[in-house]
Amino acid sequence: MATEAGTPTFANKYPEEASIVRRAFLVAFIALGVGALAGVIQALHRTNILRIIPSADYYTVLTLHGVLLVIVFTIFFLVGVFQWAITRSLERSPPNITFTKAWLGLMSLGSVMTGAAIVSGVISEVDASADVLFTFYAPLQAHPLFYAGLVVFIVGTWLAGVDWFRTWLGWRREHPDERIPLQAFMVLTTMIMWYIATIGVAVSVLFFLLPWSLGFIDQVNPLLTRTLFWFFGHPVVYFWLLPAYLLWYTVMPKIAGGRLFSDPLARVVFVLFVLLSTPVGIHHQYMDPGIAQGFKFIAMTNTMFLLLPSLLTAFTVVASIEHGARQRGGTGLLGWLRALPWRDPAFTGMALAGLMFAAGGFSGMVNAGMNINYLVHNTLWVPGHFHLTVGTAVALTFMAGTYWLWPQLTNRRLYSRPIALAQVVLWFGGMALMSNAMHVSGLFGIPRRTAEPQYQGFDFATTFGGVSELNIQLALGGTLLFVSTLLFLSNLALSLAQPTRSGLGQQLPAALSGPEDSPRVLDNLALWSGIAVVLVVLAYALPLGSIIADSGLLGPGGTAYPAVLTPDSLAGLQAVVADPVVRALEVVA
Amino acid sequence: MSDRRPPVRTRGGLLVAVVVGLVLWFEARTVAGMFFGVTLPPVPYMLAGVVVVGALAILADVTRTSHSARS
Amino acid sequence: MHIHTYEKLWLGLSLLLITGFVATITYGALGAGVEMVDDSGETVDPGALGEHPDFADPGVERVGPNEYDVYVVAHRFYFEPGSSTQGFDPITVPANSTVNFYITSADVVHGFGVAGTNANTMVVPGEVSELTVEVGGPAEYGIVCNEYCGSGHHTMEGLMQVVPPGEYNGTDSQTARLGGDR
Amino acid sequence: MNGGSETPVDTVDTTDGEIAPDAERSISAPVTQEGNQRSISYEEFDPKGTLALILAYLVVLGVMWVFMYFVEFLGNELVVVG
Repeated sequence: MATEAGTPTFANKYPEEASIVRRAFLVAFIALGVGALAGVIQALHRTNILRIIPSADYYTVLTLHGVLLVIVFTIFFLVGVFQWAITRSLERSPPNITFTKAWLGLMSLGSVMTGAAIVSGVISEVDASADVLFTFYAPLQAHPLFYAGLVVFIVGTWLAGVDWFRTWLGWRREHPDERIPLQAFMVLTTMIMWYIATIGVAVSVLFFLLPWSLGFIDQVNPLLTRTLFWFFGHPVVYFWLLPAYLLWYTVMPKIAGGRLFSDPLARVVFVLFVLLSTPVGIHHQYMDPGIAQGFKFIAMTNTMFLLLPSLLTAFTVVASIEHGARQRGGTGLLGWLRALPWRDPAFTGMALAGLMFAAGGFSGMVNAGMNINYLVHNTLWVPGHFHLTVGTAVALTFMAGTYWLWPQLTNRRLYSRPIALAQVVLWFGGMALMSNAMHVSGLFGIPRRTAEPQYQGFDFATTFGGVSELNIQLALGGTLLFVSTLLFLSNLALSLAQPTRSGLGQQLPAALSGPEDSPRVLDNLALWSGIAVVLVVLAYALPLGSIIADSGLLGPGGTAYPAVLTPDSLAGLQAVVADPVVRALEVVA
Repeated sequence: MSDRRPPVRTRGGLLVAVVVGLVLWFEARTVAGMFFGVTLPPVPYMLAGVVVVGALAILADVTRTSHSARS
Repeated sequence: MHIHTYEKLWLGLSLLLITGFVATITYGALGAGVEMVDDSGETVDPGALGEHPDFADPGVERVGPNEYDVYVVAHRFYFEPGSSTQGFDPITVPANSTVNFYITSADVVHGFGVAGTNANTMVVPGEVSELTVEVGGPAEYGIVCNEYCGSGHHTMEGLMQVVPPGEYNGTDSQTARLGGDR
Repeated sequence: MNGGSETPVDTVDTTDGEIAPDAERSISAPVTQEGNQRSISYEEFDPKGTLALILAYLVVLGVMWVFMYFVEFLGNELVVVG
């Protein structure tokens, strides 16, 4: 219980685990800083406000922005939060901390390999590149280092899941009749989803793209590898989102002064994500030839039902906050909103992130609607959407969560709470400008992923405002977001210089309606995994079969662009790839 | 060392309200443009928003401080 | 399982919303007749398009009284036909006609989007995207490659002209001249 | 938890339902922030404000959807028919 000296922190109770979490966050925040720099360069470049790089290099910067922010930043933050959550909710250390360090090391190694391959694209002395963007659609080809790094990274995340499952199995032996604590439940279900999702990208990279980039096979089937990518590419967005949900469900009610409204529904929501996250990936391929309309329709209905867990989350989380507001003295139908702790950057950040997620939810519903995709597919609308979801609901929640978690990981107070508050508000305002401009531009037909959307032969027709006005909005918003990132990073860096003190620990209150109100079958992870696999097979067996039947396992022909591999670079590859792997294995052993 | 400053009443909550208000005001312009085809000139429109939202904020601040002064 | 009444209400309304969305899309497909790009197109060898009967010399041809086939090959970084700024013909079709696009790629994955309209498809090497649109009155549309295809992606653009029927002087396909129904 | 009696009372994080009105302040909250004034149980809490907000959201979603689908999409040029 809290004493005069305050509650011991996570760092006091689990110093080694806290060090793992800090290291994971450190990598995440480095990626955030570099990724944000790439982002502001793009925002100013494509709007023709300021061009400091050649347009051909725009795509290297874009690849860096995508991979660093949605792979490195999000997933390193995820493993940090999950390590914290599993340890504190089970009150149990990992079975072997060396194993924990090993998977974090593998993930870091993979990130460095992939990052090096991307960055070498702008270094003319190095005969390698990976200007393939986050989606790496073949026949665009990256240096083998890019794919190999991805494999190493994903294997690292798989081992992280193994670590958490082993921790839970150990806990279960000692608590055979207890319900899985909510945070541990969220970690384990998310990892089940991840194991299923990564099958797609693992098959695509290991059996096709990596051997192809090494010259072992001549060609791949572009539609097949693309479909396998989206098998992974949609559930990965829930892999970004679910740690944010974990924070919304378990931390945000506490910060608001309340308690989680319903533990049973939180469990139902995570089970629904396990079941429905993967058999929906074809909704990214509504505009693809070679896939029958019926398969697209099935993916669409699955996707629409995937709205359900998020809609339920909206109710449960807002109700938990309302509970806090009323405990804090709030009254009235909506007057309680004024009683919320708006001066707490952790609360405000998460609340604004949730508000933007409500807006992003709408554009996501449009994206999910099969035939309306003709209107928005590959326009700037789509980045407008995911900058609200992963770029705000996830990223801003992570930053806000950091303000609450960081003192408990370091035993140091945050350097400045007002700066932190300004930072989250700035992010909200900047993103409102940028994503508004992106959505509207998309409806006017302006494409995404383009260095210079200013064409010689025609102008975009606008129904209100104008392209130049939208460009100013976008560039201004992007700049504000970059400033916000800098404020976040410098606030944390300055916090490291704060004196250590004791009693910064925090407890999480139990739910209003606890797990005893829900059937035990919700905790049957094997059952849900089994059903999820069946649903994936049902959704994907026929489309994949028909793609292979129509155009062959290795495709109907074609060559790679750019063919990066020469005998020299293959020799160099061994030095770059094999040696660090050997070293990493030595560390593990 | 966090106790180095005396507690001061800050208006962080009001800052959040003002920014959220301005964002809603700004999005209303997009709705006017896309739904009704009305292009409101951006700079005067946003300046008007600053005036309106600012006035509401000052009003809210005055009622809050007078309220807490009474209690 | 214990669930609050309000939450049950919200669960019901959510399901209603989802059903409404699915119903709207179904109406769009069946009522409004919007069909998706699908697997009806043939598969081709992207390296051997020069030997293909239609893609060797792509272009517009009349195939029915008021119906036109448009064969387009997407290359890094131009549309053939379409990229008028790079010396290719613009895609020209008469007003108020039905236009069948057949689009494939000679190299990487591209996009084909008629800017500001619903005509939008991925272009995947080896696959042929079939897209049929009804064009209205005379107009001029830009065409963009809306999927990243390499360092010159942003230069990949084209033009589609919808001209008054009297000004159209394109070629008829053999079958159309014979009055056949392709 | 199946039966609160099985829960050890001396562990820190399992004090179900006994959160004091002056619950612990968030670590990121300003020092001047007021604490909780009361404790509200599940039975005496109806999230009517939440219901109002979420119904408003539902209405916004419906209107926006109709606009996007029937005006922006089906009213757009180049009608796709196949």
